[in-house]
Amino acid sequence: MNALLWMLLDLLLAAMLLGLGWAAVATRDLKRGVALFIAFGLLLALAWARLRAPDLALAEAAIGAGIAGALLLAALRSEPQGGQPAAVPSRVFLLTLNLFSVLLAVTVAWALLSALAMGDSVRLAQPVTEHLSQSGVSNPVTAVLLNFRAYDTLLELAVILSAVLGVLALGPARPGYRLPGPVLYGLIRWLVPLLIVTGGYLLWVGAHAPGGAFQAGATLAAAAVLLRLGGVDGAGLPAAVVSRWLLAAGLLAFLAVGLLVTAFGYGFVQYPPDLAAGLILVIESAATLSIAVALALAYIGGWPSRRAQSGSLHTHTTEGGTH
Amino acid sequence: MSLSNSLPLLILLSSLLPGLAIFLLREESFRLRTALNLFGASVKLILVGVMIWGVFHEQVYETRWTLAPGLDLVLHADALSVLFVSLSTLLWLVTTVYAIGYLEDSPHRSRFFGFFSLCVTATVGLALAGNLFTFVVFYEFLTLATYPLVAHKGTPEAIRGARIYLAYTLAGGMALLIGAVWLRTLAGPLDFVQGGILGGMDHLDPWTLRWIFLLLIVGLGVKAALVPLHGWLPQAMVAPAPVSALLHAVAVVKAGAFGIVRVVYDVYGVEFAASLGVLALLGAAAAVTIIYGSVKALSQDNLKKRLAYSTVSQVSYIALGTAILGPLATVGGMVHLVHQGVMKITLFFAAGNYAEALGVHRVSEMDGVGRRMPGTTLAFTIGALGMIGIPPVAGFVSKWYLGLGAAESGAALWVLPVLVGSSLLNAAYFLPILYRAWFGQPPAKWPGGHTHAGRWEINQALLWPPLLTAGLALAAGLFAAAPYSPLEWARLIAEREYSL
Amino acid sequence: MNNLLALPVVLPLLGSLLALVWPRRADWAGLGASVAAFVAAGHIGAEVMRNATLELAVGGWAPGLGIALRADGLSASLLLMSTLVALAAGLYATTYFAEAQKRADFWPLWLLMITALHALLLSGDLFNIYVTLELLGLAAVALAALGGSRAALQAAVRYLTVGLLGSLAFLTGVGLIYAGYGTLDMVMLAGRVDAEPATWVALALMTAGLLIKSALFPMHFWLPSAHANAPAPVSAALSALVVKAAFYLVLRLWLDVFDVALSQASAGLLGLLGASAVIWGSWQAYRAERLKLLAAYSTVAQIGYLFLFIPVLLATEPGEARDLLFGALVLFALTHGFSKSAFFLGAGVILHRAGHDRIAELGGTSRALPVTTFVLALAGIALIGLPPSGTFLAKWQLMTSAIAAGQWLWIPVIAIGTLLAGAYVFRVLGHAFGPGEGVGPSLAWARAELPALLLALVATAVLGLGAAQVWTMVVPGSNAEGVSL
Amino acid sequence: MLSAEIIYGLTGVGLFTLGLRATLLQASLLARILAINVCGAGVFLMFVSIAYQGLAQMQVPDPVPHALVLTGIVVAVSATALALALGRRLRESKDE
Repeated sequence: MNALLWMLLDLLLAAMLLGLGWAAVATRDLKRGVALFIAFGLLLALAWARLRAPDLALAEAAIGAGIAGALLLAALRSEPQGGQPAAVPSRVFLLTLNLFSVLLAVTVAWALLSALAMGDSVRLAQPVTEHLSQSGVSNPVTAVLLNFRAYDTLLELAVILSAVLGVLALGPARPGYRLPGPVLYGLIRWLVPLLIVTGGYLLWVGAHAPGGAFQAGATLAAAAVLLRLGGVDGAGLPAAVVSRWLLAAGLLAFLAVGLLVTAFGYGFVQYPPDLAAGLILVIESAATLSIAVALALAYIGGWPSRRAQSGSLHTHTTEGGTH
Repeated sequence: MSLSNSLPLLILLSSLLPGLAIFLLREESFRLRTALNLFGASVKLILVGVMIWGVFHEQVYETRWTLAPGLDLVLHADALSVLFVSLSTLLWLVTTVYAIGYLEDSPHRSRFFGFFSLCVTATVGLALAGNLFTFVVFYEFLTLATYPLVAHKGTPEAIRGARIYLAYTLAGGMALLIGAVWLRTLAGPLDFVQGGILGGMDHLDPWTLRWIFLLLIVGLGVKAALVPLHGWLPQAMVAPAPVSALLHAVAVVKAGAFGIVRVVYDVYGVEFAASLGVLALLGAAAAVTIIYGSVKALSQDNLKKRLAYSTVSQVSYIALGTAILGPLATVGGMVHLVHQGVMKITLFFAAGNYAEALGVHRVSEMDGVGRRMPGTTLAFTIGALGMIGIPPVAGFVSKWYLGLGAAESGAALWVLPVLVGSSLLNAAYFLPILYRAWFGQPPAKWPGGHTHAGRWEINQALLWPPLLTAGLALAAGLFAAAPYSPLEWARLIAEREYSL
Repeated sequence: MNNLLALPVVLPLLGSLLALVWPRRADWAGLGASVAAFVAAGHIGAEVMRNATLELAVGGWAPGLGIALRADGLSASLLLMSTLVALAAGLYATTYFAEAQKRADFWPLWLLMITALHALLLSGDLFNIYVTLELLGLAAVALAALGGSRAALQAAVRYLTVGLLGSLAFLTGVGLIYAGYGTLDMVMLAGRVDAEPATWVALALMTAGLLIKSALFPMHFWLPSAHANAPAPVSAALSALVVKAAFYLVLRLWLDVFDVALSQASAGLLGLLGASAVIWGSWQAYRAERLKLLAAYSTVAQIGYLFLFIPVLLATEPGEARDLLFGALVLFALTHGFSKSAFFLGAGVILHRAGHDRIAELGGTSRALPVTTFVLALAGIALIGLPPSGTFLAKWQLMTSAIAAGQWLWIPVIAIGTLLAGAYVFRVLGHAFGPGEGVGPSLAWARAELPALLLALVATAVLGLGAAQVWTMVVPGSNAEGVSL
Repeated sequence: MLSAEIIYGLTGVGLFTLGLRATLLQASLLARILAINVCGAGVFLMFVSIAYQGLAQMQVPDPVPHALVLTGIVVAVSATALALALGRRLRESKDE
């Protein structure tokens, strides 16, 4: 009976996910769409928790719903009100698209079901469990992220960097949006230290429990977002020169460790077993700072204009192009 | 690294390297450019001399470079290639001298002479190509090297002429390429072998071979200006005179004709080709072209255009000689490769001189040019008489052997009327010019041109080249039986092709 | 342990970080990293010629649990091309972006893109490839938007959304593969795949994602505007390298991993799309009014040629004949990479000098910029496929194999494509040789023209005359006949 | 009895398709970004369902897909940030 109850709950959650997802993308009203999307993200976090993926639940709440939600809300503010007069798609196009969608869904579903049935469901869980003790951490997800597949994570940090560099290259930020009211301001003053402490905790705990650099970095970035909402245009970021170093810190630490070990006869990013725990913490700490600064800068939408006057290289580069 | 495997490469480099060096020269370095040009041409002449001697004594010269597995760039010297190499080398030297005089003080000379050298390099590469692949490579390379020469003046007409030239030759190149690739998948590396290679392969489907032959001949026929693929040639007349001279006598048109000879003799084998029945097709195309070109030439008032249509007609004698089975016709076709070159280049030099000195571009303006420019007109006269086929100028020898060959093979019935008819037409479009030039009343004032206040009728660099080539045309006829003469060399080729 | 394999990824990444933290030294960091990566790629190439394949298990974990980097002839030769093109285009960028500010923006992103390219070429793991695809896509979009014009931004937005969809399709396929076979390592996977429904759907999804990214007709719609509106050095890399990276993956998946699950019909479909791309792209290039747009459409066409190889390859029996064709494919990809980047750099020089790149108003270019005109001509020769370029040899081999396999349809496609290419290249040259306003050449331009010249010479002379080396590298155990001088 | 991995896996497929459909249908950039994110969430859900299948034998879900999805989430937010910044700049260039 218990199993049936779970199944009904699962079906309910699945239906809500589909419903919210559909509603978020189908609406013409962008404001509504963004709000629904944030709700969708929170529901997704619930699904991750249900599927026993607490690391993902945290990440989804902090990044997927949190930071992405903040980004979308900020974008919404500069979106022209009332939305664009959307072109009405032709009936033929709509029909073709629907047909294609149904066909695609059926095909992928069929493939997924047959793949799930194809055999051994253990996959890589077996070798991960076997080698977990040599990884330097006890949280298997962190072990995969920072050790077994650390190379993915190295490139992932590069992905964040390239996105934020792309944002920065587009020109300096506009002055930020300020939340009105003294009550909110007081709330922010109280929340920011809490978020910083939470971030530190998530970083530390990631080694053996859900958490890690990404969740921690996102939490710190959330503090920066709040600061900016509270009227601090620079969002508490240090001067541009320092921020550049912070942006690079995660990758620099990763590369330094990855290359340094090769001098001692190890392979690239092969940690000596005794040092693995410490090295991973070093990398994660640096990565947390990089992620936090990167997400904060992405939210601000460029170098904060405050520092634009005080010696940053980015002085008014909004000219129309090179030619 | 010995002479036997480096000589073909050295001959190629002797024009390629000076050409590349010339591109880097500044416009003003006239002396250095001239020195480089003449140095390259002289070195090439000497190297070719060595090669003539060696090939005559059955030495083997071959350079081989693997471009891709199973795809070799082969430069190989045999009697036929030596014939063409000698022609292009000699005429390149002469034309270079002429071009130096012709382009005095005009812009972009470095570019011009650079491409000029590349053009000769491509021609020599064609001549020395040891397999069909190498031939295709240099055939396309020639297209590229000549395009800037045709477009050289940069006027809208020049650009247009160059574009038409390019459209024809690229399309032709594509046909040739497809034919060559197709044949290679069936028959392997396609090294040029005297007597042909396909005859011995019994497993090949004759109809496939006929289609391939058609593709190859269409591809080659574009450059050889076989009707109806000749449309580019009159348009390319916008090029400067030395370019036209080179295009018509040595490089482009001749490359097409030479390719036809190669395909028929050294790929298909002339007897095998005859057995496939494709020679009749080629012969018919050649005959039509000979008559058509001559008829069109009659109605051209523009001197260079008249010469261009004359080229259309004359070059097809080579194809005609190739299409007739039998050694005598072969000799006639081969020897015409040289004779036509020497005579036609003389005519273009002279036409260039008229335009340069007097501003005369049209036949109707040529009254009395002979009195004003006797040296040039003398050369022109020899060339024209040779084209008509009047002894003792070289053209007579070609036509004589073609006639003999036709009689020998039993094709006289249709070849002789073509020969006679075209000779009459030649006379009809050349003799009036000669009459005007020598006996016409010179006008009080010539249409234009540079005033040349010297002892000579025109700058010496422009006067001597036509006189020299005219002399060669005369000598080739007078001393046709002398050793190493074009005729003797053509006989040598025929002997080797027919294994006599 | 072959740590050498990490260097083409690590060096540009390090350069990117240095350029980020020392913006005033960005040029030096960038060029230094580019040269270092080139040297590393050269070493890898030499190693591959000796040992056929190299492998590095990153982190010391066996592939499967960990991620393997691998290099064989295909990836090593593309890696060499990528480093050389990146070096030349980077060198050009130092003159293209006059302001130090722009260069400080350019270098870190540029090096991240190069990092992604190299990581992609060396990766042996499907999910890792997804990450490299995303890195490549984001860096490329950011660079494409660097010009800042409205057209560039619009194109970048479209480039980004289309690219993301492609990545997601790819990722879905990866998920299905992991569900079915429990591994992400491509070599392990190659040993396990069967002709199962999940395999087909996964391959179809991954291929579809990659086809979008490689801009195969009719999914090319995003390419012309993105490539034509990016800054010239970026356009060069986008056209020469980035689209080719996606094609490389298609090739890798189809030939090395999923060959058992493939049918000739699906390859024929790719060939048909390729053929349409050849015709359509060449035609659009011929009609283009701007030089950079022409070059972008020409890329659509050239990508089409690459896909033409696939059905012929699969119809050719494994062995010598197939190796020959495979080498030709690599040669084609390399030649296009060098020639197209040269063409874009040349177009950039003209654009800077004339203030526009309208083809009809290029008159006088051959006088004002003889070297650049020469570059366009050389690159154009390679785009058409005339000797002595590598493309000529590659097309020769493709036609040979197509005839041998009885796939006659591709012959007229190649013929028409080649002639159209001749038409669009010589349309440019015709205008360049024509009369018009010209300015005397000045010394500063020599430095801007030089990288393009280098690339164009590689495309024609080096890859034409030295093409045999490509086969030595790509085909294990082959040692093409050397020079018999 | 439908197992959880099948329910959520199919939900993932559904989200993937409806996100894809909306991306192709929507005209405004912001709406497209939302759609792509929903599409991505569907793919992630498929991965996590696959991981959940391992629970039966290993008592814990397969951590590898979790790590992959974490990477995917970060990539998605990065792409979103860049896309939104491009959109903002594009609007500004319209105003200028």
